[in-house]
Amino acid sequence: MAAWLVRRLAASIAIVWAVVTLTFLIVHLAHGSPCGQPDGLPVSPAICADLTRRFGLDKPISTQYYKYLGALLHGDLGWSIALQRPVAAALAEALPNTFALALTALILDFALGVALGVYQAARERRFGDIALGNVALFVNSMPTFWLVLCPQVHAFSCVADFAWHLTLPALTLGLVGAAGTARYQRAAMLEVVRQDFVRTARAKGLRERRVLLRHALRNALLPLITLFGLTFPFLLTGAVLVETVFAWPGMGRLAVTAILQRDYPIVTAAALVASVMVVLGNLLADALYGVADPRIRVRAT
Amino acid sequence: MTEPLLRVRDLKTYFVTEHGSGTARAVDGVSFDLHAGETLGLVGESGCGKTVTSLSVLRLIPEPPGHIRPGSFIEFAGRNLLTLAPRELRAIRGNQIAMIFQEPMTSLNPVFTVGYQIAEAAIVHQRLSRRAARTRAIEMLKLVGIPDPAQGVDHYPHQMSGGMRQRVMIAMALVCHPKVLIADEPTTALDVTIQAQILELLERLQAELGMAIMLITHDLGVVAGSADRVVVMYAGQVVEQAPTPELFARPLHPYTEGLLASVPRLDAPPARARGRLHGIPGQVPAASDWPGGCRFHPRCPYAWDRCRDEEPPLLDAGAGEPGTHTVRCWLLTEPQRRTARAPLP
Amino acid sequence: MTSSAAALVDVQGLVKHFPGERGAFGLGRPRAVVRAVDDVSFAIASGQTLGLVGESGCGKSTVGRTILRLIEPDAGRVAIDGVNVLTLGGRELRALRRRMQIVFQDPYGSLNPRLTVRQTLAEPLAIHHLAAGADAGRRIAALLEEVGLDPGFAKSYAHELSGGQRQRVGIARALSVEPQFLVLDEPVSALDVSVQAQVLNLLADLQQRRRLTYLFIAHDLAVVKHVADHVAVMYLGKIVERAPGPQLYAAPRHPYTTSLLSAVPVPDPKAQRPRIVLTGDVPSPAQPPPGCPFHPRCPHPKKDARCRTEPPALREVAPGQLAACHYAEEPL
Amino acid sequence: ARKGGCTGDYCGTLVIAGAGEPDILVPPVTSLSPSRDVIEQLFLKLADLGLSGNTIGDEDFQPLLAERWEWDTPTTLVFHLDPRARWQDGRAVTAADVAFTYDIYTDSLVNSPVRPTLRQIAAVTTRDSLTVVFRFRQRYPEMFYDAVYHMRIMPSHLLREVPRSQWRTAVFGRAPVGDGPYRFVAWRSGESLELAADSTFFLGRPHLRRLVWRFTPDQQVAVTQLIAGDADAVEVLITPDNRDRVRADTQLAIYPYKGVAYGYLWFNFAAPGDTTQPHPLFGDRELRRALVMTVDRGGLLRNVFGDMAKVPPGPMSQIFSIWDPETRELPHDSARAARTLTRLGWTDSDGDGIRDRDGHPLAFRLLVPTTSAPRRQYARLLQEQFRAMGVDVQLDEVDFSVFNERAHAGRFDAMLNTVNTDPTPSSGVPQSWTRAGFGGLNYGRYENPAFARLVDRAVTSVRGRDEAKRTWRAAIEVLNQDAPAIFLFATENAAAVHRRVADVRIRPDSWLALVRTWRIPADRLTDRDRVER
Amino acid sequence: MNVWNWLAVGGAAVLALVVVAEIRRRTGARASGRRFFRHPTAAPAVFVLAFFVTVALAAPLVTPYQPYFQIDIARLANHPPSTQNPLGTDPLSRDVWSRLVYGARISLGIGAIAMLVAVTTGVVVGGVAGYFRRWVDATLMRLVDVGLAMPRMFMLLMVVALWEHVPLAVLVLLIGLTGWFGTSRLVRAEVLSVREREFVAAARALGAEPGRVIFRHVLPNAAAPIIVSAALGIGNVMLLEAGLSFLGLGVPSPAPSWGNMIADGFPKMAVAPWCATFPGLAISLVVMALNAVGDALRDALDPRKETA
Ligand SMILES: Nc1ncnc2c1ncn2[C@@H]1O[C@H](COP(=O)(O)OP(=O)(O)OP(=O)(O)O)[C@@H](O)[C@H]1O
Ligand SMILES: Nc1ncnc2c1ncn2[C@@H]1O[C@H](COP(=O)(O)OP(=O)(O)OP(=O)(O)O)[C@@H](O)[C@H]1O
Ligand SMILES: [Mg+2]
Ligand SMILES: [Mg+2]
Repeated sequence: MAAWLVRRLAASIAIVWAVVTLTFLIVHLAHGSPCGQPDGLPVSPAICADLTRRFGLDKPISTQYYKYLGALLHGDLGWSIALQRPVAAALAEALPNTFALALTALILDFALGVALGVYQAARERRFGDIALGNVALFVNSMPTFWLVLCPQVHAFSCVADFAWHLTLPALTLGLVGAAGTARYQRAAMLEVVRQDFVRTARAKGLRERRVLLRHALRNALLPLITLFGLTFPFLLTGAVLVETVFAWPGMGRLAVTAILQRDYPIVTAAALVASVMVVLGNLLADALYGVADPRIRVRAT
Repeated sequence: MTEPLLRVRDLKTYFVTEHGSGTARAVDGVSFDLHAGETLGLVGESGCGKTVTSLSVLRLIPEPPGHIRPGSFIEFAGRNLLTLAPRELRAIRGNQIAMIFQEPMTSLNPVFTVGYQIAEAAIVHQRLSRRAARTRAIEMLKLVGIPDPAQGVDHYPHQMSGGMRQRVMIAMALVCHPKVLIADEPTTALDVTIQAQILELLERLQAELGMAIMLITHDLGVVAGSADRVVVMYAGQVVEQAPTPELFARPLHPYTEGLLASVPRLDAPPARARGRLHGIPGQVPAASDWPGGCRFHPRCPYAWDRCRDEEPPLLDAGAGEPGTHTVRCWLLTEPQRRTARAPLP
Repeated sequence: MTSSAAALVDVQGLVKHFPGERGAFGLGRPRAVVRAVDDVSFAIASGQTLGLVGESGCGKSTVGRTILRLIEPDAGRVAIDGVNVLTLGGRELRALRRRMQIVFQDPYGSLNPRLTVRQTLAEPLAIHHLAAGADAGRRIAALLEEVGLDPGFAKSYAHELSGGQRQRVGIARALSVEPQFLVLDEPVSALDVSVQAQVLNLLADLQQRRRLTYLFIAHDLAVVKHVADHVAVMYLGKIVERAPGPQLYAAPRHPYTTSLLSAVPVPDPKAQRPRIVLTGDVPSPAQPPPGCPFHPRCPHPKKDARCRTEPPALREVAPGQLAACHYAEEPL
Repeated sequence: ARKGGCTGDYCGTLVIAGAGEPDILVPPVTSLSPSRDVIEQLFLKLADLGLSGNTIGDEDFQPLLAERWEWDTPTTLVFHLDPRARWQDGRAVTAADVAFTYDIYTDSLVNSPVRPTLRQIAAVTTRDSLTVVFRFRQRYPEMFYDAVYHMRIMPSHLLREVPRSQWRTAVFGRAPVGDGPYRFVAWRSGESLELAADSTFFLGRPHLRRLVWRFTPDQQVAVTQLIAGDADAVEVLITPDNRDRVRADTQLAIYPYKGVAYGYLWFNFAAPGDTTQPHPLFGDRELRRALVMTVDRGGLLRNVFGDMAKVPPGPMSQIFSIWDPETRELPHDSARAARTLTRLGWTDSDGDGIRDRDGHPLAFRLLVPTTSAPRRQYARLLQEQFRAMGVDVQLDEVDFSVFNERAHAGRFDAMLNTVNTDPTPSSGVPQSWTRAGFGGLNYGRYENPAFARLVDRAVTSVRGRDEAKRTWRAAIEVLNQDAPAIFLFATENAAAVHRRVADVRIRPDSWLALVRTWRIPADRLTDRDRVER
Repeated sequence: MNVWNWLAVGGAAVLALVVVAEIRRRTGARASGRRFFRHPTAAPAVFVLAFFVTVALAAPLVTPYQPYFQIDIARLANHPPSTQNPLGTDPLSRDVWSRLVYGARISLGIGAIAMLVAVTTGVVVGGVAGYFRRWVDATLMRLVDVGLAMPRMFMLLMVVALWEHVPLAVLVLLIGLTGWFGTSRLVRAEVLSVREREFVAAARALGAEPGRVIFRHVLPNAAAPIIVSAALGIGNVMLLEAGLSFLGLGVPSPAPSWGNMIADGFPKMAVAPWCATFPGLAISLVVMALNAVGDALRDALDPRKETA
């Protein structure tokens, strides 16, 4: 088990390293001057030279890369040019927001998705299934930012607090996610329901509810764990559009703004966070698999 | 004769296939009795409706696409299972009538311990506490001969071999001491040596617990060794039904005859050992289009016009009491046609 | 019948060990090596059938496939008509494949679902440049006829055929290159008895007509008895007994063979045979027991410490009959 | 929000929604208008412009930090600081702070954007702790304006240690300590910024207790938030659509005022990225004139702004006193433009709809900031109008910061620029349109000595407003004939503010300049106003 | 819009209907075809796709204007739908219907081409990894891990934003090249499982060389999930393009894509909802249709569904 964990961690670190390197390359191959200021004011040559030196842009790219990696190893993510503050501080501000959003959306996504999927599977090919299936398909087929238009148009009157501002983006993300999850869950349920052990459970004289929710669902949740592992990092970093539209100050928006503003240190840091999240998501999914699926649990120990 | 424990009359289970190829008449008018304490063998080739028959008894047919036709009748302990409310039906399932399936690999839920799965029926039907259920599960495992049951109870199915899993299935079925055990090809997926173990176990348990067993199989050898009576099915119907020794000594339906002749036999005299086998020509037709008349007539060496046109009823072969040996074949009315052709040595 | 000069197929010391796969993501711990085939030797004379029986997972299919080099063996020698199959290069091997073919157990899995029967049968003809165009059409029709199928089936896809029909197509495909030697890997296990009888008859006819040599793999001793001249019994990757058919069935020397035979159900309620019920399961070939691999389940009354420690060699215990048991002279 | 909380006259909370976020809250180094809005409440000037907007002389100016001033000589100006003025850390505001501030503003390392406007001030010295003396190089109409309008006094005791080259990244800039009516509370990046009233402010306690800026992706969303009740005020409505939306809401009031912005398509006279070479197309005056005549500026204006802007007769905003619709310009005359182009050799020889000459298509790229919806719309309209003339225009729509960086580096063919002007053209116009602005704000590197001379005269030596106006008009007409740009719009502003806010007064040059006098009567307080922090 | 345009639109609808009927007739003989149309929304979905493809191909016939033509910027901007402009005009007084139709060319084109790039790359990489296994597999799959560890949108944004003036062709290529990681995993898994099937062994036993084995036996049988993922992938690409456009980094003006139409219309939602609504609906409809077709294909290509 320990050896397995060590290997997994090593592989994960390798992936993160590769992503960071790739991002670093993309960013630095396209690098412009740091002397442009957000307000577009002329910067005196002295300051420009100072900035160039401070960011080490006069050195060859390999030197810059080693310096960056070195700093990274010491937990130093660099200094944001556009925000004029440490990258770590900007991330520290954005990450909790994103976590709040992602967690809410995730809960909504999976709670609703699983419930709908199970319901649909239980009523396969009947009205409820087909109607919900089409609604889910529709929601799933909408560009996320398009879904957003509805609340944008019909101005909601409300108190301006955190919880409320969380509601709309979380609802949007959660709903779109739930629509996908439901389709997934339905398919998984139908796959499981056809299996022999479900028949065994019925033959024991169990209630249909117990058959579905205990015997079938436990198995149908397994493939969903993979989905969870994929969704989790996506919500953290991929919710770019929703965060942008709702002006939600999270990672996604931070990353997009940084990209648009050519704020390289933030871009690289965001890529780092993103890849860490993906890797974590995979690890989490694997761990969950172990918990949920005895076939894997036993093998791993 | 005593009252049968389970009486199946004119059971018809059809499947509506969705894409226009019609209705599959998987089970089409099956009748038989199962008496307390006996072992009834149900044999026939793949697709002849054995599984559907057994599932129909517990109303486990997936609906849709399947449905049991009105007019069918399955009586258990004086009650028609087909008209029972779901709640009452559940009280019988797993409690009075239990079932084990062909595939021990897939018939167990991979995410629960075998102990839990064994005990679940007892928890539901007898309201056992968790502790008591666990003790019961251990007892059952001991009963079916799992070494070290106290440990085995916490194992997951994938940690067990095929033979052990089938034992677990049996333990699971027997946990409430049912009156009837339906075993749908319980040994088909297993090796011969393991098959022998399982058959032996079933025999022992029947002697100990005294339940009736409906043993479904396609292997005539298994039936010969284990069953008291045999029902032979073909194309959704019972074609012959007799006590085991009678059937093997005097197979009357040409299909039964053919089946027996198809089997390569270990006890064949060396002279016959490498000769040709006498298979049945042709193949089982699809359930959605059984031939008219006698369903076996296209493959039957004796068939004549009547077989094509008229569906034979189950006729009494007249051995012992009426109903002891019945056959669905016109040959019974015109026995001379059999000798006239004499297709078999 | 050790490597006799007349043998068409001669297998010597065949070994195949599967390395344990790693777990998830190629990162798990490698699992133990599976000794699927462990020093197997036999020979089959031209026109004869060797039956290879044993329980599931004992390595029968692996033997069949390594002979055809569908799996690369780890050691051993396989000669077809004196040519060592295992040392051939790609091109020569492909040429040799005209002489040896295989028919599989699974009638569903062994036909490409995307091809019609005609395409399936035309492929080998094309590969070996045997026929093309109308000529190929004629040969395909003849082949179908030979395996007892209406040539009208040429247009069908595999899923439109019944199990027996598929198996016939599989046989026709193997025959299309006119081989001398066929590996039949449980060709009838998946079929109903009535169909099984048809296919067995077909195989017997073909063998006679074309003077084919068979390696017939099966787990059903009754079937093997019916088709094989010689029988080899495998247990955990090793041959434990080998003898001419009648001799083996009449007087098995290895306790495993004896128990196996006694476990086969006989369709005769009057038959009163002593049934030996083995205890325990087949051990995994990844962790074979030391000594005689059969000893944990062995019902032999003389089983002793020697059986647990010293692996018995396969030796001639009666004329023409080999068995790997320390007490083969005192059968059950 | 619970009931209770703050009650009375000093409770209001004003949530201001708008696109854009401050960069840094250090007056000398920022010129972003969101920064300036916030800074205005934190840091005081010595004196400020009156509601009349008159920049000439000192009569119309209002005292702030300086309670009074006098002229010792025509070029010596003495300010007396208000002894009550305090920094928010408790220290008194002193003359030394003023001298320090001047030093910072004129330091080339700090490189303040307003440094050029201070070039007529020769020195700033202290006489005692509350008296400061400004000495000018010469006498000119707007000398008092220059002395007070551009500089906000900085706390020397907090900032003296900050190296001059690092003012742009000073930590102070994200947690400033000021002397104004409001003090800094919190700034959440990408989200909001909050100020709280300084109840001890020496010029009177502000009525509004809290000012909150909420940053929105664009103006459209800002208006949506306003209508949704998430915000109380929006600086400008910009388009008729927005105005109509606001008008439909009875909770909101619209306050029109003169716009300070004008927008134009700027031709780059130098090759993109290389200021030593002339631009391959726009070096040609005839070509530029043809392009100007191609564009139907009135049509474009109506499409984008409806009646909420005017076509400017040159580089000017409506707030300028020199605004004169009679100024001579090039007409919209596409036939003439087409003839000119053809005469110059630009014809569509390969039939692809785009004119070409010597195998080069008549094509250029137009730099547009994505953050400005009106400019993006203009860009697309222009693109089509030029296409119809056989000129291929590709858009470079980039983020605002990138826009600025490229503009400053001269990496563009043409750009759609908007300028927020001072109340007077005197410093802005020379900086954008004469050699003085090279390397500075004159991104297009236009220069014409005749124009420069006229401007100089208008700024330094005219007497009276009429003469100034005449001179300016002559200068602008010279510029217009050179066609260095296509002057597209000069905005007319309208702020929208919630009706519960009373006493809303807006000074056109800086809409929140008077916000400390705005108030929300006690009987109109909402939950948002009452909430305790 | 004139009479001829209306007639042409009607013609396109009829043609689409005919296409559906024809496909149905041709595939009806096969079980997979029947399974396909058994899916409740398969037929409408095919109709929607056929319709959009038809009008896109016949764009000049069904539209009254060029997509970038500004009819009258002062008076005909933001006009609601009318008989002249059936979907209204946008803020720049361009005909929304004309843009929608020409936009279909671009959006569907981007979807199809990018998907083609992605699927081709994915099939090649996945096939190679699955067939050769060992170190080739290990190396390629690590690469895929890295690719999957980077959110696609993020990667695209980075490249598109940092390198200015990305031409449409390159954009499409980029979208394609960032979209094959999942496919290659899928293909690899499928190849690994198919190559263990007995007919592959049979083909090898017959002396078939690796090329024949891969292309005739392995890949065709691994195709089902690939086709399904491609169908779903086109929709994803369209949504991705829309997202990029929304951030101002998609198809450059004045070329219309549904994505940039929404992006442009988005700020005008309150006053001219038709500008963003119709392209939004078009995307939803097409993506939905593609999803439905994907689902139906999944059923159709999975013979196990026959007994269901
Ligand atoms: N769910 C179903 N949908 C449609 N047809 C079905 C279904 N289940 C069974 N059938 C049909 O019913 C017929 C009888 O099937 P059944 O499973 O009872 O056969 P069996 O005798 O048990 O065969 P086997 O030996 O293969 O288990 C088959 O021909 C099959 O086509
Ligand atoms: N490709 C492989 N990789 C790893 N192990 C394998 C592989 N193929 C077979 N084995 C293992 O080798 C052993 C022998 O397998 P083989 O298929 O030869 O048995 P068999 O006797 O044919 O069994 P069956 O009767 O089930 O077909 C089994 O334990 C099996 O798990
Ligand atoms: Mg069955
Ligand atoms: Mg095998």
